[in-house]
Amino acid sequence: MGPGLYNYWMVIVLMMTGLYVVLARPNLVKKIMGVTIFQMSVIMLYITLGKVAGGTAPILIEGAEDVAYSNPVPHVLMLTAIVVGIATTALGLALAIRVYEEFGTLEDDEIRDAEIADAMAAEAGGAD
Amino acid sequence: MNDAIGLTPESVLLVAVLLPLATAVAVVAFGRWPNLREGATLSGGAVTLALVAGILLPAVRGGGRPRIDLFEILPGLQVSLHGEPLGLIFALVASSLWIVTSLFAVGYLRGHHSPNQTRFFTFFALAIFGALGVALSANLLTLFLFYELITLCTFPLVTHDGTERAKKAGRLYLGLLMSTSVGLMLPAVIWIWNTTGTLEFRPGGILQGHVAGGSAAVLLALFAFGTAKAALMPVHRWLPAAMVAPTPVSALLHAVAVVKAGVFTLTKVVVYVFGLDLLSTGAARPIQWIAAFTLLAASVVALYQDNLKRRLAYSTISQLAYIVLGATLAAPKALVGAGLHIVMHAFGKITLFFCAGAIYVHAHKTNLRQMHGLGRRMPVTFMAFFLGSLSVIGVPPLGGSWSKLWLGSGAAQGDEPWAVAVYMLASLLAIGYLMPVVARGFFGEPSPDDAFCRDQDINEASPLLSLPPAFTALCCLALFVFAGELADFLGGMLGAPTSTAIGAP
Amino acid sequence: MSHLISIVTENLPMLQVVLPMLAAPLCVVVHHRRATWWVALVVTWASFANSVALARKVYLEGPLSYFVGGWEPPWGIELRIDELNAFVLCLVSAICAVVLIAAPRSFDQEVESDRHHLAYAAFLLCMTGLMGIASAGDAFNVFVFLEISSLSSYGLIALGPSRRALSSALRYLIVGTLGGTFILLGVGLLYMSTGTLNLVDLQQRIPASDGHRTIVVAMVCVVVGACIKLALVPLHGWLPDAYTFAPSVVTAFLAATATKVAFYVLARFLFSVFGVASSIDRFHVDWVLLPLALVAMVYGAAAAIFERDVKRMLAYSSLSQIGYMVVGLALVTKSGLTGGIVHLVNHGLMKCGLFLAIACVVLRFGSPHLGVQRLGSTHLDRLRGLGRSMPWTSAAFVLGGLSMIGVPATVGFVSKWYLVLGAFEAGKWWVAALILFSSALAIAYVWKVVEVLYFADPPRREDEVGEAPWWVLGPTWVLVGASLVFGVWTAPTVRMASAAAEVLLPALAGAGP
Amino acid sequence: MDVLLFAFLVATAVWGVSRLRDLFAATMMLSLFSLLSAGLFMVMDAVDVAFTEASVGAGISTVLLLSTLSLTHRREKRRERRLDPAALVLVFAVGALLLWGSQDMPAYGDPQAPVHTYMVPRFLEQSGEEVGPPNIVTSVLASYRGYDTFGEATVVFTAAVGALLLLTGLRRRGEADSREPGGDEQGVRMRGNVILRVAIRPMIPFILMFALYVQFHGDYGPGGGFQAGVIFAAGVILAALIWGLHRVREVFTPRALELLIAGGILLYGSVGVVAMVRGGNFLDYDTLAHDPVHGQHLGILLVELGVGITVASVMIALFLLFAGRGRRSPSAVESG
Repeated sequence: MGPGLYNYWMVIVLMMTGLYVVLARPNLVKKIMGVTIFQMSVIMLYITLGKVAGGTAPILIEGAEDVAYSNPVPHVLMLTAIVVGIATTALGLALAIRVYEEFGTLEDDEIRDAEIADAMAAEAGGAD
Repeated sequence: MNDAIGLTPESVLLVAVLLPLATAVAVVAFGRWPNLREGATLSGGAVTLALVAGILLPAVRGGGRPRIDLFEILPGLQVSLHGEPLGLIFALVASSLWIVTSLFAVGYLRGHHSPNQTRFFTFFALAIFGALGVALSANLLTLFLFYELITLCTFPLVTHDGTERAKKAGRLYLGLLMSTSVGLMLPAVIWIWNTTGTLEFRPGGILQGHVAGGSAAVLLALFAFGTAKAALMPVHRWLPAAMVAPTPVSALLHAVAVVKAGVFTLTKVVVYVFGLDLLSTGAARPIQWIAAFTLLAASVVALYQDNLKRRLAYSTISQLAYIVLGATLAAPKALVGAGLHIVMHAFGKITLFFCAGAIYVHAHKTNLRQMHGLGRRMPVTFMAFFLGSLSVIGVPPLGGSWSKLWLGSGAAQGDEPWAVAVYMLASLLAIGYLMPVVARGFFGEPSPDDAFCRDQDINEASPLLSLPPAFTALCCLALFVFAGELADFLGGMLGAPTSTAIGAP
Repeated sequence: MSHLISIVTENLPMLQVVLPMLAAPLCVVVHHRRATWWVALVVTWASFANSVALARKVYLEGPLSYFVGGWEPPWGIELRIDELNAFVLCLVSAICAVVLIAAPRSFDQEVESDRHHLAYAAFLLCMTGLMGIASAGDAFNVFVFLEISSLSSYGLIALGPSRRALSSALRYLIVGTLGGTFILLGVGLLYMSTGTLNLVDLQQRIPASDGHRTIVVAMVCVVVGACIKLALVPLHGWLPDAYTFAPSVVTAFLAATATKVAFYVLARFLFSVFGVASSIDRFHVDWVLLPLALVAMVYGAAAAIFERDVKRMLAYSSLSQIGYMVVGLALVTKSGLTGGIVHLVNHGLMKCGLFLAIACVVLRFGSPHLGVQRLGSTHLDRLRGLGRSMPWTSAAFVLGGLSMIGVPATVGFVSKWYLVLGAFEAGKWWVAALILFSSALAIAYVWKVVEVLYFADPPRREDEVGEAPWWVLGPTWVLVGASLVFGVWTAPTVRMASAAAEVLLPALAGAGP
Repeated sequence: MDVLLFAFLVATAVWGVSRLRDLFAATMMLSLFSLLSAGLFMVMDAVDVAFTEASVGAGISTVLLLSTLSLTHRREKRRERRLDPAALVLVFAVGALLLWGSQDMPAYGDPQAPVHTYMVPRFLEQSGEEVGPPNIVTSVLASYRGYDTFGEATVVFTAAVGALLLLTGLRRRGEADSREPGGDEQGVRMRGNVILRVAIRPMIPFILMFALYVQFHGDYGPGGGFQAGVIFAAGVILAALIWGLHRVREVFTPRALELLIAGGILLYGSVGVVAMVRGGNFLDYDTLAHDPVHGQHLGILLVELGVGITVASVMIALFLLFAGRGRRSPSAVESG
């Protein structure tokens, strides 16, 4: 195990945290936050692998020779990923607002109870 | 004349199969005018029969094997039709009995004021379409296609009454037939395709040299149980259940299309896919035993049935096992016997069902114990029943005697004396379950409260109900005379055109 | 004019993505309810024509490569169309084109009228995403378009008339985003170990680092991500609710396309990118996928039997059918793959037809602004005796159901034929047995509906309803008809599928039919 | 430096977001998390990404989360069990797998890693001549991988379409919209706070100017359409907080926003289509002018503008949708 893997490990810890929040917390807004952390950790992974030791930001310096630039490709990709992330968050929150308006709660288990009640009402309504 | 209207045997194959389909369309179109509708059915049947008997039969008899490829359903696999003796016999049975059964059905359904008659005749014609397709199919895939078509098209017939019982029976019927064909027969077909690369029916079989004895036994078992229409125990249960259907449907199931398609498929597969050489190695042994067991067990069960149609249903199961056993004995004579028995049993059994239907419509009786003395009121019906019974039992001078003789001597030829014993025993049992009906009808003393049977006036069912059984009963007599020619003709499927080659019994 | 034609023919791979991609904002600009529909209709049919032309070209001339922006790969983004994705593109655009005809009637009933233009935009965006994934030659591009299709499908599902549509959509969003992020992670790990994002390039650079642990983890991530979108058991949780509560046409559209494209991603990565040598021979992904697929196949069918809501029943049946496709993939034989790929199209056709038949029923029974109390318009009891009052709808359902069972002369039979053949080729007869067992279960759930349609009395006389409008019935019959036609005239689908299978399994080319 | 930042990040994520039950506090922690990661990106030379993350994570997403919370509950429900064992097992399995896989990863900063030796050299050496802008991120983003960026803009557009589908018009199915136009509490509340108004109001023109600078300076330094759009939207949001939502709505009517959102995408797409019509491939800017470099310059300018327009209008629309949606009275919740 090389010494240069510290960043990856930290990313993995963050990833696990995000995943845990999504899986274990019943609040749907909290789950969305967990998804955000999960996505952020993946973004960090990309940015980590774009770094070149002793490098500088990939903006060409006029006339300078022998400048080590960090890899711009992960940056480009992650700009897109961040945008995708905020788009997902926005849509998720919009849905959360609507769910709250209809169900009066954002706790997943309480919503499930309400859904079961709906299903039973539908069964009664459909069978008449 | 044939050339004048451009009908080669090849094109007749296609036309004969498609005619029932066209008939079904015509029936739907004429649904509002019952007489026109029935006219369509009858004329469709007549033309089909004329084509099969008039053009195909002579061609095949002359040694021709017409064949037509229609379209490629899977790459390398065609939907094709061909004419060969066994299939032609089945096609003849199906198309001739279609007419008779339709006549009977007209009487039965109108006598009963049954609803949905158009649906009935439509699906009836479609079932015949399936049966002719099975009969004339040139490869396993085509056969499977039409086999499934029969199942689907007979389902609305079985559930014709729409009652809870009918629905239950329909569920069992469809569930058992389809799950076995999809679950057992289809993998067998694909297995064969995978190992041999062909699904064509060829004289001598296609499996020889491709599968070992053990695999052949498994394959045969897949076919035997996969064709649940052949009603081998324990996949026979749909047959008694389907007795809730109207009697013309029972006739269709038992004589014309369904069960015959089952045993026909098995026989055809034995002859043209496995080949006799492969099966004579003992691969067929397990199925022989199961068939023998079914043969006897169904006969015994039949003895204890009071409901006439149920009794006949178990009798059918037993008679089908005759054919299965004969086919799997893989002796040339037994195979001819199996083919003959398809015909003989069809005519015998349809007579019995027609009679049961006539009794039900006319006298509203379904159970044996109600029939004391009934024969004296309905002599034509009961005479027909008597003749049909004798043919099913196998008594000369009726057609059934020949097929049983061929089957028995085939068993002897294959050096399987136990099979001969089984056949004999089953025939005795058949006397036991069929003769009481006749005896009670003619000689039984009606119970005091049974006003119908106590009435001494002869009061036969309407001609549409009583003439069809009389006609088929006479056919049973006639078949006794023509059995030799039929056997000659059937011998052709083994590659030997005359009975001398296989030795007449 | 000829200049225009040459522009179109040179940009075929690009146009099918760009057309819906630009039509979506155009819909928002146009705003008028019916006008947007016309825009969407014209564009989907144009891209359908485009896909067919493209497939023809690929079939005749071999794989096509298109450099977006004129930059050659690996620096630029490539669109790469071979036999496999040409086939998928045809399916997706065909389904979009047909479903869109039925959409206005269904949207009129289930979606408030002031947002139809947005609904059509979302529909087109979803199509864009799916077409984009299927045509992408770049791993990161797959992720971007996956998110376009996912986000729009969440929005579309949430439009469903019941409030449960919202909660289902939100749950799907959370799970689906996890799936997308797993794919992003997998792509990142691949990029980390190879330095490229181009799929063909990856394929060439991965063997050099065979046995590399990072590659293994990347494979796990991509497979997990794709399986979430594919709804393979046990990652299927989102699917039944989402399909049940989405608007009827949306269900028909998504059921026929979204999971199919996810299947494409799975197949593409496992076979083309990682390669059989790595994914199957070395790491035995099939050992995991095959049992899961078999469980999915049987579980989905069994659950469908006990379901009383027809739409939900079809959703469970989809789980089962997804199992079939993955079985075909996990068998790793030519016939198996052909079966899986041909089932991708076949199942798309028949399931879309079935869901549209259900849309017909909903049109007759549902009402706008359904509250909780008016739920259950797809409940089995609602279908009682419909065979009489809605004969065409019922007949379409029966034919689609027969295809689902796999009756010969329907497309379902063709798929099953190849899957079972593949199982025999792989020497796994027990797989064949399970496939057929699951088909037998399909008889049970299809027939349950058929009985209710034809052999049950309508609950009340005043519930007597008429046939659905032809605007919905027509597309239903087009799809059902297609599933019969391609069940008999199998040459186009099977040829394309086996060509696609050869793309995935080049080593086995020439073997099999 | 990055060691320290990572430690902070983990702390905020684990303690802040996952443990805190107060969702407002968790949102703040998430915002802090974003700021920290922006710092981390800065350290790792990803200036553009850092810029974006700061404006998105700490800015827009916080605003959206807070608006959501103001419309829903601010506290998570208290529960008996504190840890979910099944989830823990799954999470640790994933973690273990990733750790195992990390052993073959190239060391951090290793210039010999495959990502640095393949594909990149051309960007570093030739993008100046082939495309033009000294900011290589801009070249790759807008030109080499312009299709991805088009996809990215479409994702934003998709989110807007989805949010509009969900949040316009009716509050609840079958229920009339009871919201009164212009009656937004937050604007009113903010109006009372003199200090904030005095402090922020003069900033707004500068923020909008800065947005334009970022938009057109993306070639030379960090920045570009996306960042500019977000900053522009932030300026408008601040304006909304000071003068009230209704004033902003007067300028950005729903229809105008729809047109802007779609217009940006159409601008981007039409650049691509024009390239096709002029005989190139989709988004091939070389064809836009007689001189390829000139064409590249024009193309990048236009597509960045398209992204900027779409992003700004989407962000404004999202804010208006979220913040302008009055909270429902609890009685309505009960009756549902």
